[in-house]
Amino acid sequence: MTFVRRAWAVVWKDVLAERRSKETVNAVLFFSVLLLFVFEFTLGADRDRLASVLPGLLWLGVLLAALLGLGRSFVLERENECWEALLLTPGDKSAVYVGKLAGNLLLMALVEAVVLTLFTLFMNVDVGRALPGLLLVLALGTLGIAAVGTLFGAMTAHVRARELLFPVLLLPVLVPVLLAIVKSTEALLAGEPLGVVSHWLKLLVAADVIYVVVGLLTFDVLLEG
Amino acid sequence: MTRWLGVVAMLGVLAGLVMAFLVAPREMTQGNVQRIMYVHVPAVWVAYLAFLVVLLGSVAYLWSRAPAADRTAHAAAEVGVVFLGVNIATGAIWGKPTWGTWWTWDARLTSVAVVFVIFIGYLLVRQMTDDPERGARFAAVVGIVGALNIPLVHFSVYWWRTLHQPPTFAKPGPAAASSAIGAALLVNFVGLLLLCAYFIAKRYDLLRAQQEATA
Amino acid sequence: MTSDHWGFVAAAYAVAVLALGGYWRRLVHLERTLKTPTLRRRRSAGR
Amino acid sequence: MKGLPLKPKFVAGIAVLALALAYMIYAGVTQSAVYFVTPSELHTAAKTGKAYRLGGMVEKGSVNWKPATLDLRFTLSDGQAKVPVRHHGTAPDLFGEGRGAVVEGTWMSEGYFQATLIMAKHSEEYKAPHDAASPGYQELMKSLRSDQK
Repeated sequence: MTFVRRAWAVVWKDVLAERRSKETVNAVLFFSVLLLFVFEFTLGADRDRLASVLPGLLWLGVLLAALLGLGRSFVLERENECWEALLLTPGDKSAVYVGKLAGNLLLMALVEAVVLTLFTLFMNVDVGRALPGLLLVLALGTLGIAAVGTLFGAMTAHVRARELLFPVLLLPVLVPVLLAIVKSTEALLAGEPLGVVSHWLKLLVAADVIYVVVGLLTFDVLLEG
Repeated sequence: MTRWLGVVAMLGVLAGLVMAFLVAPREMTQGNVQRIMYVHVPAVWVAYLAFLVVLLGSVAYLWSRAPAADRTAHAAAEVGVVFLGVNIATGAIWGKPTWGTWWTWDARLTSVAVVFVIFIGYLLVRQMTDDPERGARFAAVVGIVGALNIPLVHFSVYWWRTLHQPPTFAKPGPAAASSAIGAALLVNFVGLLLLCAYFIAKRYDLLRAQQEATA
Repeated sequence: MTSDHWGFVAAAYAVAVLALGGYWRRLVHLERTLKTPTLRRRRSAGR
Repeated sequence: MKGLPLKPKFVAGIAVLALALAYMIYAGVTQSAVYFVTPSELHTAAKTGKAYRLGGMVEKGSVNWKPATLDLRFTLSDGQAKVPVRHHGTAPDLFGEGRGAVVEGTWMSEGYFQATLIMAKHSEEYKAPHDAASPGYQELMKSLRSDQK
């Protein structure tokens, strides 16, 4: 089997399992709706203040949902005792990484679509003109988050107190990505052109390349269990 | 051998203190409070060098699976965290009288804090893994990601905001600090570097003794 | 001219000495427990 | 796994990593972004109630400090424009006339800048007393903005 087909097999397996159980997607989507409630209750009274922190909130929502979803991806493999099967994948193990990464990207894209829609509907964000730029930032940022999240998720599946350690490891590493996406979202929502945030885009591209390459190179070390 | 390194490091640190308090002049605008710089700035240089050792040790471990490489990375991470802690604490104490605040979310403070947390995560992974061999592999991955992340953290936080003097030496062109101050800084750097090397060597020896004891 | 804040200087160096000295003491302590055979098993089990 | 041969995958991966890091550092060093607005920039596009970081030099003779009420007023300038600043509280030690300062706060409709935080700007130079040559105005403004380098 080629690399791509092996990766595809992993994605397909995950999508199929998810379509039958709907566990992760349902929980994560419901969680992001609840977050909207929490944001509104804690900050909602003051419209102006809300507007100024909105890019941060948007990403906070996506990030918290991602922490739940990404952390589960490998824990499921372990609970269902499928880890050995993953390990038996023929050839280069980084295909498993690519497959898992793609699955996690799908999940995050779904969450982002929902969160973005909810924000536009319930918090009066005018996405409109900023949308193309926003989607680019969203795509680059999501890849970075998912790349590290997939790598660390495979690791923390084997660790004590994994629910705790996963975010503790992931969040500080993702600081550059978070700063880049929040700052560029802020600028784009304020109506600035994409050129203003070009340095953040450069940073996101560099971060994505570094995270994905490190993931490809080190994943088989983690898959040993 | 480690013991002799310790003696030399002690001498280096003493020389640094002499330079910092007896040789270096009272700084012009800040006054004597600037003397904090002689421990503050070298501490962060030493810590970042230690994290470079973590990167190299981690790569070497994943490559060869030699326990020696893992012990080096482990020891360097622990010592680096200690030195970075010293840097953050002395920075806060320096910041209060000069900037008027213990902590500000300025670029260099924030980026150092983020790196600090990343390497605490490195140590936590080891602690939270039951099988030491597995812990070593996991920690190596965290060490590689964490160390490669340092430039990203640095620039992202730097762009985010900054209110810190640009680095005094990293800049090309003539050194901005006057010579006595520069010399004092250099001696303190060498002293702390020796101390760091001694700590890493001693921790390495202890890790080996621990592993031999349990084996 | 600004005042000297010797108190802050003393505090900064004290913190540095406490942190580095504390780490050194921890290493020495660890070494001692490793070298004492009777203590070794109990201590290392606790770790 | 011991004695892993130098697989092409690793060579390529490490090369890509090195390239990405080099690119990042290059982009970082050459990036010039503005971290705070200058008084002239504030004058051209000041929005009332929006939070700014304002940087400039404290005008000579402009500092008015009432210890009883903790009321501090001064003017920040960049050579072309001046902005009156008000603050409630004490200022850090390095704050002084003829030195750089960065303040965080909002532009008030009454025509002054209400600062919530005053930070004295370090000069990037550490000087011994004897090589004292008071830095010129241009140099100070440059050092204030040179964080971009």
